[in-house]
Amino acid sequence: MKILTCPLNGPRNISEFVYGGEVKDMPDPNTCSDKAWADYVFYHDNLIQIVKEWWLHAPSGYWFIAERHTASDEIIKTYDPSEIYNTRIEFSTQQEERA
Amino acid sequence: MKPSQRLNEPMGLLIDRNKPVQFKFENQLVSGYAGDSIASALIANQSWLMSRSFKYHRPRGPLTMAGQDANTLIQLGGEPNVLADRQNISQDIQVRGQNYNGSLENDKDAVLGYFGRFMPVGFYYRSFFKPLGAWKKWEGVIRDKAGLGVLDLNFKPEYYDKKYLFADLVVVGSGPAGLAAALKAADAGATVILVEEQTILGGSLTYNRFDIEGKKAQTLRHELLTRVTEHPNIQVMTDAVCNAWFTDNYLPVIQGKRMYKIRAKECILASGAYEQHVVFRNNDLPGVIMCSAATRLIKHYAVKPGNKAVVLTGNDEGYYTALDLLEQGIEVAAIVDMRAQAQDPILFASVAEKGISIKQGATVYEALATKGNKHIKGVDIRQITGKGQVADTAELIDCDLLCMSAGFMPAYQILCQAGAKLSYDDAAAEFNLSGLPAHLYIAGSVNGIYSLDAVLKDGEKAASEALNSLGLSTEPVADVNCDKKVNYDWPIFSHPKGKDFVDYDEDLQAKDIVNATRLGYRDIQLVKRFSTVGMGPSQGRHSALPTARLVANATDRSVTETGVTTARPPFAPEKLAHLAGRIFDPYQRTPMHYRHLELGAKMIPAGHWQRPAYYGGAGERDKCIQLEADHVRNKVGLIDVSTLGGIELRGPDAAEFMNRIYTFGFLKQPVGKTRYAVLTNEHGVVIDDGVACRIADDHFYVTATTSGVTRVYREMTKWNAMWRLDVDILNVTSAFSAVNLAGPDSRKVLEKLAPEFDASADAFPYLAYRETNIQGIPARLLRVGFVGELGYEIHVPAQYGEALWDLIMQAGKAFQIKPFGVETQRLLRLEKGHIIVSQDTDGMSHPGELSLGWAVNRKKPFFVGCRSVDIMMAKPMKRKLVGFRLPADSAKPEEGHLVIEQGEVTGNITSCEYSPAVKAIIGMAFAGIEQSEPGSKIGIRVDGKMLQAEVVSLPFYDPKNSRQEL
Amino acid sequence: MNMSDTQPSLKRSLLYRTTTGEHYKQQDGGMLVAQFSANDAEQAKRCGLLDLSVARRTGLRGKNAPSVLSEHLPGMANTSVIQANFAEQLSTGEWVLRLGKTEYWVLSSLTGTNASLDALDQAASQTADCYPLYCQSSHAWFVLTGDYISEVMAKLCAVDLNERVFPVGKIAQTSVARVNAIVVKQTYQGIPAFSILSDSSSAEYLWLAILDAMQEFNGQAIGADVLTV
Amino acid sequence: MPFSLLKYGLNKDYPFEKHADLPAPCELKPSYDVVIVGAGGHGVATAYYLAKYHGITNVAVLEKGYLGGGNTARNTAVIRSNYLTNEGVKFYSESVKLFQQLSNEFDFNIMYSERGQLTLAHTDAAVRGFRQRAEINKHFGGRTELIDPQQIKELVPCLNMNPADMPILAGLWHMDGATARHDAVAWGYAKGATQRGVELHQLTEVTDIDVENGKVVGVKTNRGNIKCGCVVQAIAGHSSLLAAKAGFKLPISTFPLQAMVTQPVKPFLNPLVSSPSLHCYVQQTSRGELVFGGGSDPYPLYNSRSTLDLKESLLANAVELFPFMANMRLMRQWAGLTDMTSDYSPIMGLSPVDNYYLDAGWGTWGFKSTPIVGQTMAQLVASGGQVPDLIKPFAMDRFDSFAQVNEMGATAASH
Ligand SMILES: Cc1cc2nc3c(=O)[nH]c(=O)nc-3n(C[C@H](O)[C@H](O)[C@H](O)COP(=O)(O)OP(=O)(O)OC[C@H]3O[C@@H](n4cnc5c(N)ncnc54)[C@H](O)[C@@H]3O)c2cc1C
Ligand SMILES: NC(=O)c1ccc[n+]([C@@H]2O[C@H](COP(=O)([O-])OP(=O)(O)OC[C@H]3O[C@@H](n4cnc5c(N)ncnc54)[C@H](O)[C@@H]3O)[C@@H](O)[C@H]2O)c1
Ligand SMILES: Cc1cc2nc3c(=O)[nH]c(=O)nc-3n(C[C@H](O)[C@H](O)[C@H](O)COP(=O)(O)O)c2cc1C
Ligand SMILES: [Zn+2]
Repeated sequence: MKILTCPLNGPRNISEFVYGGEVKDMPDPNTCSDKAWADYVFYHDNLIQIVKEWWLHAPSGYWFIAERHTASDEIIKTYDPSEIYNTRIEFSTQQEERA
Repeated sequence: MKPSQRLNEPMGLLIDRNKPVQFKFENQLVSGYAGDSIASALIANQSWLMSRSFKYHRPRGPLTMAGQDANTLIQLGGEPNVLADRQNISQDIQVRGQNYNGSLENDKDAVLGYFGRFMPVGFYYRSFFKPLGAWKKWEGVIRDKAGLGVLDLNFKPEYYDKKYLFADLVVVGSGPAGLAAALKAADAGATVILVEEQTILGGSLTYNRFDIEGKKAQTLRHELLTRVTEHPNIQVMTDAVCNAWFTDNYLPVIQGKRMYKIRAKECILASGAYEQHVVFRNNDLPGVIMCSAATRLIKHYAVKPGNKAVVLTGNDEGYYTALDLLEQGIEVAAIVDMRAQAQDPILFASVAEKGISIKQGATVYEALATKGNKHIKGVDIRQITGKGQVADTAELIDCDLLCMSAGFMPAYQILCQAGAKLSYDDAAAEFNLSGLPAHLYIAGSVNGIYSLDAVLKDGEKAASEALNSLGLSTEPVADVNCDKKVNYDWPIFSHPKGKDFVDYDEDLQAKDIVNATRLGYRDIQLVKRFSTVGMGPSQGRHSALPTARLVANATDRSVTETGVTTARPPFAPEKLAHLAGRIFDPYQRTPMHYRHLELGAKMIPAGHWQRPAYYGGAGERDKCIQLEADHVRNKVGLIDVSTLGGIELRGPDAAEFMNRIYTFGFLKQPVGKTRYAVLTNEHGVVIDDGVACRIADDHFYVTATTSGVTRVYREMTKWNAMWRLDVDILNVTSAFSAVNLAGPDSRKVLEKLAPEFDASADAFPYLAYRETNIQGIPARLLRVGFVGELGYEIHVPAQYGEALWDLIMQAGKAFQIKPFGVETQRLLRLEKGHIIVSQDTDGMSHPGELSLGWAVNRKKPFFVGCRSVDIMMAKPMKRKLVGFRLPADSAKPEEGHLVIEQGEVTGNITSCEYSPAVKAIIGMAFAGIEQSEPGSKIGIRVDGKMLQAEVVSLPFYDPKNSRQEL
Repeated sequence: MNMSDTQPSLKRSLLYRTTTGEHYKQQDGGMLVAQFSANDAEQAKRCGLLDLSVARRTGLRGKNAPSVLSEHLPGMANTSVIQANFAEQLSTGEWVLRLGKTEYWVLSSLTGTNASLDALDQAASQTADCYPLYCQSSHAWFVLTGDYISEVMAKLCAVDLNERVFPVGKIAQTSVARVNAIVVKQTYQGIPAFSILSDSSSAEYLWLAILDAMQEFNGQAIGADVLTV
Repeated sequence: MPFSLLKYGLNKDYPFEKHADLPAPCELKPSYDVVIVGAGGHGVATAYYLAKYHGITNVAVLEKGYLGGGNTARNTAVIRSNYLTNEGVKFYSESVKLFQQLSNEFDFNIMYSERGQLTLAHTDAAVRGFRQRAEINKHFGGRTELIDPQQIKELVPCLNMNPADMPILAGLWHMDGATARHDAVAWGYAKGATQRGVELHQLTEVTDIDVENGKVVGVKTNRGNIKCGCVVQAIAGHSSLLAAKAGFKLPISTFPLQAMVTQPVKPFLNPLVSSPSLHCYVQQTSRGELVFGGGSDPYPLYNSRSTLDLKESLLANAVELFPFMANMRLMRQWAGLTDMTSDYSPIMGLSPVDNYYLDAGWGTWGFKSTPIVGQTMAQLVASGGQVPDLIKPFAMDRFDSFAQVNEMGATAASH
């Protein structure tokens, strides 16, 4: 079984973890086109490459990010999400623009 | 059965002559010794026939004596497909042959062998289906012939378990290569696990002859074993099969009734090589065996494999075998060497000296059989005239044993599972392995190294590589070379009459392989799938090499280009019992669980929990539910809702966070109030709901559905890993135990329970949240109305759950309190028109379809799924969840029945019950949008008949909600 | 005798029906098995299991958790920083577990009054950016003792818990018999032990699974007294 | 013995004709009317119906590996039509009907075996869902019933009715449920197509797509470039990779799906049995082996390695369902790559590139659809892009309009 190294708990069997999907940027839900939103919700690159993904270490409830190759399954690195998400995210109201 | 004949000591490494054991084979008593395999005991009694082959029901006996072939699959009591050459005997076991019709000796289906030519490769694709419908008849006939052993359907599983092990290094295989590797690594300080499939250590050292005198193996083995068994760093596992390689050196090892899962930093595969058979007519007769099988019989079991032997070889090993046979008093009628000359002239000379007739450049063209193909009785020997070609003149020799060795195939399976590549070396006529992943090494004959000194060096070399990787050494690693050639390049002699088996498991002959390519199945993978070569229980250990050669030859490709088919786990067949082990199926219990049982509840699963459906016998469902419902409507009832999910949100951003997660607005939710909370996913589909309590400005307690809470909690924490709001999110599901105390008398019960608490309507109004202390138990109280009566959800720390239940039941006695179950609750909430997410919703339901628009706040900037909800709600709606009713005496629709409009399916029933309060059948259903207004009719098909139900507005019961707000 | 016959308190381990013994005692407002049999001391050294679920523990997390801890837990005063996934026994007897960046659990010493834990809870609930956890109710607390503890755990858990790599004070947050658990290596009265803290709702399941794994080593339930006297 | 076998026995020179089933390799032509990428069942079925019904034979089927070596070789061959949505049931029912004729149509026995499929409900939610599926099936003429535990016991007496403390409450008994020799389906189609003039090129990988002015004009392969009038991509687990070469993304993620097989034993299990709650289904093949399948791997991956943990959990559940199977021995474990959509329905029809037709998103359920896919994709190609009604609901742009065809409930672990 694959070993995944949790930044908090160290190397563990991958069965201790829950896959949380790609790390992807949400378009501004209030201003983007329907197509751009559908793209965000349903479509995936799904290519053979190194991807950034969310992983949860279930026993400790800790989310982190892993960079993994989608064909070799090699895990390049793992780190705390704060390395990418380091500022508070805000949503603005744009009532007028919404039909 | 004939009397047992055994050789003298020191032959018989594995048996204990002081411990006789008796068992039954085909109802006949057989005697052997402790340590005997079933096969060795049978052969000691000169009983070679053990089973019948898959297709032609040919008599079969051992081939390898090492569990590498499928010729000895027998039935052990109720257990099918047991390897007779791997399974040790024990007192009184009952053994039978397999796959025969009548008796093992006289198998009526053996006649199939004579019809072989009517059954060319893939014949079943070409027949049995004309005219249309014919196949239905033939299918049954063919199926009846399928399979090998017979399963005992009443067998009760035994105690099997699993264990994890950890080591710096695992060495698989304890031949000279493995022993040398383990010792070197252990000496350097690595912790080593040495895994050996056989019951003793030593591998080929236990049966193979490495020198003319026949002393070397024993001396070396003794020396290595002494060091290994005394070494504190080496843990030895024998009778233990490493059954696969999984990513990151995760190795399942099966030993006894346990599967070990070893995680090793480094791994050395020293798994040896399989001796290969020669393809000629009747090469499957009992008495035709591998050279190593003969020496195993002699040295492991002290069993004399025959009286007059012929050795057919393509390498020098056959000469050593001849010496072993001679030494034990077995006449060697001839050595038939396919090569023009032996590699080692000294060996040749010393064998010739003993007077053995050596026929060079010759082969066995056909083995001659006793009646019924039960045993070999002689061989037809011919000069080889070209690749696979022989002369017309034959020499016939009588014999009762033929030992063969066409060469060796590395035990490549586990390495290929790890991603290694096989390539064929034309000069050596053998496959090599390359391209191993990091931390996996290879040593010995699996690495194409065959001379003993080089094998030992190769083991040490692999150990150095592992030690370097462990940081325990920095020694430079030098290549090991070996020029010993062991493979003859074309040991395949097709015979016009066939029965020249390439694959014993599947009864495939040389022409079957060639014909598959001629039909157009040229790729080795297509050959496999069309002919089934390599698909039997031994998974091509012996057929892979000749098949690759035959296919390459037939399609004008190199053997490397042709390759072999993919090796997949497991290495050796593994029992499901081993894989299942102790079946860990965690379950959850609410603190009140045993109270429900005591009260006679009918329990139903809810995720990993059990919940009372209702209290009463399984046959009394409707009656129990209606009585319980009636009781809640008129008096007071109590239901355990501990399985409800609970999540706490604390911190300055708690309200902001709630506002982003749920559809409703939460910024302005007053402290001390509860609010319905709906959750959509990013697709805009409703996936969960609950009640949010605002305990303080910066503190929310929100419930979630039993099955949804884990997911909701995970989503929440993931979102906040992005949003970085100042909020602490905690799943408190198991921390709280909860009940819903409901019914007109519930306030009285509460007052009795907590006299100091002001439960009056003014002090504790509908939808309020309060905290109090119930006789020493800290409690959270939610005034909610899921079932539509005055009622209180009471949440307490789980350790007080049972006490709370007891206290309420006691306090409620005066008011005739009764427990009620989930099914009753479902009826009660249906009467109130409340949905249950996942029962009244499906994977497509957006809030609009569920009439939950009121619970969606579109003034706020964001909630998860908001944009998707907008997109969907902006489109014309096609269906809607509606309430419907039918007269009490109507047929009752069941959940899942269809709503049909003019022959088109427009929806389905999601909930439906007879309501004693409404005195009608009521329900909810998805209906086409045209039929969704109250007053419309919807057609429901029940048991093939259409009913017309009336769409009504919700709720069904107490439309003004006055009862819950009392 | 079964504890359900004697259980008078409101606070109950979710397991109390399953744990039996010769003597029971009050602990932190609940009952637990004080002595399983006269053989407890022997058994504990070899392979024992006990349920401390009613015994006092608490937890807190948040940016200010470390300062609340050092201010309100007297034993913390002269304790150096604890690494994540390590535990330390304080001079006052409590075990402090650090589970995450800002998450700490405190297991009571089993002997004192636990006044310090009460004070800690009190302080935590009054401090901004410090959140009390509910591990007293959300988790069961088992202690597995004796010479075979890592062998027993190797049948249930995929993390290497051998002394060599998992010395006293180390914590693994992992899966035990497929339920999430916190495993802490400790010693009690010189006996090697693992505290296993796991979801209280599956306590009964896990207890039985551990006992099943202990069979091979003649493992048995024991009472809590062996840990303290 | 059927008469047809006699000729083999009486004739020495079997096979009578070289390449009787599949043609010898040949050179690629510079151009074709239709290029079909992927010689799985779907690709060769499309080619077959193009040739048979539409007279279009200037067709090349390009396959990077060997014929039928993708998921067609790996699937557990469950054929059924007891889906949940109207669209799904209509579509799969047509497929089942076609399957029943295939052997005779091909003159090649695909060993279609009508065993019936039994799906087990352990929760009342499952009972509701099954009832709905039974009703929808009946509505469209399928043979499916909701049956009670007693009837289940009669159908499969060796089943444990209380596996893993999850009592079996009801069953969905789908009499049309069947299985077939999966490889033979691909071979039969390939045989029929190539005999009608279609070219099958194995070991030919499409490496790029040539698009001009929004329209496909050719493909690049490891054996050279070819021009073409249109392209059908039918490459299952690799769908997104090629679509990217054509310049667009798909609403697909690729997950491994594993299966495994035991040693053969004498027949004892007739129906196909599936428990979605226990993530396990099983059937006994005509050779006597048990073939097991279960849930997809937990994360996306382009790698068909197998894992121990899936095998352990799947077979633990198998032993719960059939305790005596503890005594059986597993022989092989493998995996395929499945192209999963979020609504568990396929993607068929037009793509953002003109003349580039999609057959993708078949996830874990596309073997059973092979014949109807072939027919409808052939119609689509032959008509120059008129989407047949039967597959209109499966257009890719349903995702853009948030109009999914949700088959999740009818798909999980029952194939
Ligand atoms: C373990 C497992 C069990 C399953 N069980 C069932 C079941 O019981 N019932 C059911 O209905 N379905 C089942 N499925 C799903 C089913 O197998 C597939 O949906 C179906 O086989 C798809 O057929 P296909 O022809 O589209 O794809 P495939 O058979 O995968 O064929 C696609 C071909 O395209 C080739 N290819 C890919 N890229 C290129 C390229 N660039 N150039 C050239 N060629 C290329 C591949 O090599 C492959 O041969 C299962 C799948 C798996 C993995
Ligand atoms: N006569 C023969 O059949 C034969 C076969 C192989 C090697 N040899 C000779 O032996 C020498 C090579 O020695 P070696 O050490 O490379 O091989 P070896 O055959 O001596 O040892 C390999 C050992 O690995 C064990 N093994 C293989 N796969 C295993 C698994 N998955 N799990 C557990 N155990 C497993 C085998 O039981 C065997 O004991 C050479 O001189 C060679 O000529 C002879
Ligand atoms: C329905 C079915 C039955 C199978 N039966 C066998 C079998 O009896 N023996 C065998 O070795 N493999 C069997 N296989 C597995 C194939 O050998 C092979 O593993 C699978 O097609 C995947 O290919 P690969 O392993 O070459 O990647 C079977 C596969 C399927 C789909
Ligand atoms: Zn699947």
